[in-house]
Amino acid sequence: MSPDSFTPLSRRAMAKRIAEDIQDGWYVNLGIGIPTLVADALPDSKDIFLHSENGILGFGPAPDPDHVDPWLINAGKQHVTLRPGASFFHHADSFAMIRGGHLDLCILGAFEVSSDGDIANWSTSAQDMAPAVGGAMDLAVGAKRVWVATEHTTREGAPKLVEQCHYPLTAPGVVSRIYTNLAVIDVENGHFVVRDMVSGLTPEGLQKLTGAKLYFRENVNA
Amino acid sequence: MSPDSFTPLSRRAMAKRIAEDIQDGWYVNLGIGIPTLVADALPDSKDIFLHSENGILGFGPAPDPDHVDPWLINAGKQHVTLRPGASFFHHADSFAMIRGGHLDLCILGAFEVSSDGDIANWSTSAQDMAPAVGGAMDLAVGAKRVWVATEHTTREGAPKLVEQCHYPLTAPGVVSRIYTNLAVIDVENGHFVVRDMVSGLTPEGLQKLTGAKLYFRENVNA
Amino acid sequence: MINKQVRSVADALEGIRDGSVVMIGGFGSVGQPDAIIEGLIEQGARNLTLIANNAGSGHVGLAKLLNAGRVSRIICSYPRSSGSVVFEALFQAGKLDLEIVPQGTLAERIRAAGAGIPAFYTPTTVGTILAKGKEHREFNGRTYVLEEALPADVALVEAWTADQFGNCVYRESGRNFNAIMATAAKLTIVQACNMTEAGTLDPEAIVTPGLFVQRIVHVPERTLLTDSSASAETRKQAA
Amino acid sequence: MINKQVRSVADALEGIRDGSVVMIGGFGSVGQPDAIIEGLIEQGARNLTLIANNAGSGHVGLAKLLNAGRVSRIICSYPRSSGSVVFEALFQAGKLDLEIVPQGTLAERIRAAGAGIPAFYTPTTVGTILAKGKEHREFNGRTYVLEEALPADVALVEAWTADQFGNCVYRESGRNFNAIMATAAKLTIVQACNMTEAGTLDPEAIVTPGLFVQRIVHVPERTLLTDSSASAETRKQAA
Repeated sequence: MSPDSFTPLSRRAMAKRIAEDIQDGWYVNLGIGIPTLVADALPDSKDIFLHSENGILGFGPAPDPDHVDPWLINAGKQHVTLRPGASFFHHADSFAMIRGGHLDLCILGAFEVSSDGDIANWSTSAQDMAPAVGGAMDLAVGAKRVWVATEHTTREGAPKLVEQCHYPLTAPGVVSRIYTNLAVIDVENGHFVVRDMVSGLTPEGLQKLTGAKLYFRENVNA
Repeated sequence: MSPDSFTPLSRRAMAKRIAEDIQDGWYVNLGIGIPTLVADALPDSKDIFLHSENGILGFGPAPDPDHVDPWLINAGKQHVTLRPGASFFHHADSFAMIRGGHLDLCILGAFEVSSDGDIANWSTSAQDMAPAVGGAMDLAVGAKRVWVATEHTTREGAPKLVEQCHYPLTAPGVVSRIYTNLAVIDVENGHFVVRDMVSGLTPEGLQKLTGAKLYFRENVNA
Repeated sequence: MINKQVRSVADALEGIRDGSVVMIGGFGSVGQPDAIIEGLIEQGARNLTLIANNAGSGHVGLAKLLNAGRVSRIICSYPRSSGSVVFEALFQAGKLDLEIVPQGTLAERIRAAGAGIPAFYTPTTVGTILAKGKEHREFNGRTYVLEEALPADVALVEAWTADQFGNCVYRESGRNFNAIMATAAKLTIVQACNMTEAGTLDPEAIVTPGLFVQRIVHVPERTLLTDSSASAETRKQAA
Repeated sequence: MINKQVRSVADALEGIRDGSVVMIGGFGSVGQPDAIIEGLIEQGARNLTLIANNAGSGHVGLAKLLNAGRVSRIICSYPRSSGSVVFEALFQAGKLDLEIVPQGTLAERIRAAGAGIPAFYTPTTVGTILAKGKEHREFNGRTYVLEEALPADVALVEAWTADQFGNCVYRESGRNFNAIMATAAKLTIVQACNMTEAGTLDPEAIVTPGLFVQRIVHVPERTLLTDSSASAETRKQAA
């Protein structure tokens, strides 16, 4: 069996791939990391409303360096722009939107995701006494859909898609889809179901890099 | 013993008497009835901020009939005016102010007040299955001070200041002062303590019209 | 591009089912979404549960909806007032269930529903007959009662100005229950006195961000009456 | 007439006692009340409990207050970030108690304190180590945890513009925790970039009505830095 020959997606390409699947009119919160890049990848042809925990609905891509507004940052503390129809509110109202189920989608980074849809993305050890949780737990339980955007494995090659998370959970059973640099995978009834892979990668090749059994849609493009 | 010779205060005079005791800078909610009249009796020399349950802070007296703004009503559904520095908010924020203890004073009408500070002002019978409570219970438990403005007796002459309320309570133990058309009475440690009476009325005369024992301050003007 | 404005009151109310829980904004006649209340009567849904501050006055608006026999239950703080003749008659005849909720508790229960809070404790009603049967609990030496969130299937809301994304501002005391009800229903329908282009409302002053709103119908104000008790029917017309 | 503006940062902070619970607004560097944080260091109160979203960055603002040894306990959602060197050192040395609270729960607990709600239920943290020891309860088939209100003795808040009655508006993402902390403390102290006459702010756009505010100090913005990580010390000066 010859080794697979494939090129993993860049972080920007992952963001673009995710942006394609976001529907016109959705209200979306983007976590820190790869998800943040989605803001710059959204097509102009859709009205997608980006929400930030710190009280913005309707922000846009990063400003050009000469037009930075220092009062306008997202939850990752990066400068952003405003789109027509944007609004500001305080933190309690912002999380009322999140917890109240008013966001169509939240995209989070992750250390691990399990085939039950558990996500661990805030603390790398139960012994860490000062982990930074931020808004991750509220987003994970509040949004109508939770998608994860992550490299398929750690830098050391260990799988991040697993049968059971070893890191402390952010929330159990909430993730419905995972976008990695190798594949797009749905979480359905306790299974990872592959809907899309980078070209040149075989099902066996992807399975080797994954810590739980993969199922494949009939029409998956490999 | 000759009968007392005195003139009860008019409703307007009661409102004026109450207005004298409201301190500069207080945030005040006025209940329906006599309390509402206080809005028109406040002196220009003080900044007193009137709060209305339906989302106004800083309203002023009734408008003259030619300058009515139909969008500007108080909780009694009467047209009011706005003072400089006023603001609008929604019902949840309005009652957050009330319940959160941010109002210095609330003035309520009452059917009965007990010497323990219990107030009954919303329902005339436990058998009434459709009484209108409105915001009375929230105001009674939320404001820093609750004053009552009421006639001293019912039209039939029955005392409204009593040992124990017979009507369903609005809240127990919250009233600290009562302004009637005959007297100003503090509620202290389970006692009615008279601080002020209309001239010509004797302590004995006031006691006869009251359903609980009265105590008198040394310097009470009778 | 997204445009939540629909062409008529009828379009705005499409699909509301029998048995729905319907919130109706307004306080007194200010901020009452008269045109869509009228539209709901024509739409025909029955066996409704209404959540509103009061139970209608005279024979228009809420009272007309009650009178048409469409409401089986009402949750409000102030059912009885001088003009609540329709409510009185139905209630006396046993044709209407009633739940009395203090106004602040009503507002907070609605806000909780919109904010994903299933229940909270409040001091209001402790020591009164309205606390009967409620769970009591002490925090820091004071007693409170447990109250649950009050969500709805549909919210009927009046706004002063809306844009096509559903961003809304209200006018003066018209904000009242409208702004919180907009957050607490699966389907929020806004009757807007004015429409504007997205981007023209001040982002700092938007009260209801568009994510809470599903449908908007433009109902221009015809005349501003100075008598708040006058019939609302003469005031609005669907655009 | 009422005027809540005081003449100096020192006047604004007068009387804050050792052992106080102090809320500090801001998110990132936006909306941080830098001048009154600096003033609090000079004021000298010790053994403080801080409530803030994070635990400071670099060696200015919150971090400087921590470094001065004034804080014994901190309640926040995001203590650790690339610049949180002072926090790290103190925490490792056992000189700082920490309570980690999810950001939304932190916001809601603050809001609850301001709204007279002693406790509420939330789905956040269920099934995680942060729910350990918390009361769990089911409502309509879903499990929630009980969270209590988080009040403070003092709130330090930055506003964009304030009037003499204490009405405040914020600027863009500077509203964040400031607007809710203003409601949750016995003493709310506002650092305002701009002062205006009462009656000039739009009543529809006031975010913090004056009843929540006790003292205001005017701290004009000197320069708007475009690097949000730059020292806040160079940005503000007390007027």
